[in-house]
Amino acid sequence: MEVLFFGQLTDITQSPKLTVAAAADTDSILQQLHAQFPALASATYVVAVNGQVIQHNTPLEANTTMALLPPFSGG
Amino acid sequence: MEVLFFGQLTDITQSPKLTVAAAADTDSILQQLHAQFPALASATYVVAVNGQVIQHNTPLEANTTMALLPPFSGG
Amino acid sequence: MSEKKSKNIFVEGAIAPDFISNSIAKHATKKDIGGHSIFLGQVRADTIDGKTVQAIEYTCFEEMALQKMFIIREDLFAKYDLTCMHVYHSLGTIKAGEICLFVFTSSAHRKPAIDACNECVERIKADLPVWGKEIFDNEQCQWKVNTP
Amino acid sequence: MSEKKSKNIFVEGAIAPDFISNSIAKHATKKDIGGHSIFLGQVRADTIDGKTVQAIEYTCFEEMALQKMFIIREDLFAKYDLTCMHVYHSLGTIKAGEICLFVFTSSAHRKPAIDACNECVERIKADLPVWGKEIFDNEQCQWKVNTP
Repeated sequence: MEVLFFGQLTDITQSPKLTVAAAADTDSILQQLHAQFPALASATYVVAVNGQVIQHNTPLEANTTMALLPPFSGG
Repeated sequence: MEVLFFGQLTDITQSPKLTVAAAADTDSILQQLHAQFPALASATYVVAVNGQVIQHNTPLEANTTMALLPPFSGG
Repeated sequence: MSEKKSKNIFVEGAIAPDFISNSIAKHATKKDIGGHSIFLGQVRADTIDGKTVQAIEYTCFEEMALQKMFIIREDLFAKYDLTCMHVYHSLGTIKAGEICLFVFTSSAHRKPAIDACNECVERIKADLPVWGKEIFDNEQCQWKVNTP
Repeated sequence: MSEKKSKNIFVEGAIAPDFISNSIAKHATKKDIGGHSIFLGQVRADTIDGKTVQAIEYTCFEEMALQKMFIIREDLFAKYDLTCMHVYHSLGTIKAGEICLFVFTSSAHRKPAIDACNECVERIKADLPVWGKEIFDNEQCQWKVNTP
């Protein structure tokens, strides 16, 4: 599945979009990502699933878009 | 001396400026004006002397400008 | 000091949108500004007892109004960390749909500009000796009353 | 409903003063409007450790941002008695002194427009997935941090 990255997180991933192995839930994806990019583990971000920020580990269905969002700084 | 009128008060006085007999204080001028224009007595207004709104009867010196100001409605 | 000196806020006739954009454009050189707050008063075509307001005719006690505006400006510059503040109020006949008041404040961060703009509008309405006469479509008229 | 539908708030590049005056001018036909409130965000040439910000480069998560903006718009129309509300946010590189955010609310009486404009700006800064990268004169850069 694909994961989107924004803002300063793209400095870590060097890409706005990564394809990762499908997994049952968001925590599993985050574990994969933290293993691949240790700097992500100490970065500040929230996770959005289909454009909704989630507070807890969330099951992932097919065609779900997952995104990692650092603190917003628009305006 | 001259007294200035603004807004709806000019509907009563039919003039933005009237010359009245000189007097010692603002209350004396108001008495003259109320005698001349009875509708003024029931109108809502404040008195300004040299551009400052006064709260109480105020002595008048030479070259003083007195003005009667109905409620402001700018903007 | 140039921002604070007593200047004439009154303009004859409506405030044109182009005048507003020129005012905004002039601030592009002030690179310490991060936020602008603008209030525009527009003449409303209120309908009262079946008659509709066509225009408001504004008059003022100019000498006193400029004194008061000077004080408002001094107070707001003392209270808020402002970069600039500009105020324009129309005199004469302003048609419904036209702009009769333009208040424009700027600051490094947004809050002072926003708070000063709001307070400035309130004080203009409360403190400035300006009067509006609403002119109806049947040529009757009535003196405008400001709501607090 | 036309005022409330989800529309794209993002524009490529800076917001020109002429765009703002055209927006204002279009409201002259809406004669039930008595007050407009406008907030403009301008890119500040902050100096940090001897380097000066030349520009901010804005990116966004557009799909999510437009969903969030739709909710903000619905909330503000429900909470305040607004006639209109327009929001434009720049994407791409915006130079210091240029305008990157334009929030424009209108109502019959001034208070709803003023309150909705302020709340809209706060929510845009807090809720919209938009990021600014400050580009310095030495071509270094750092990610912008919004102050509450």
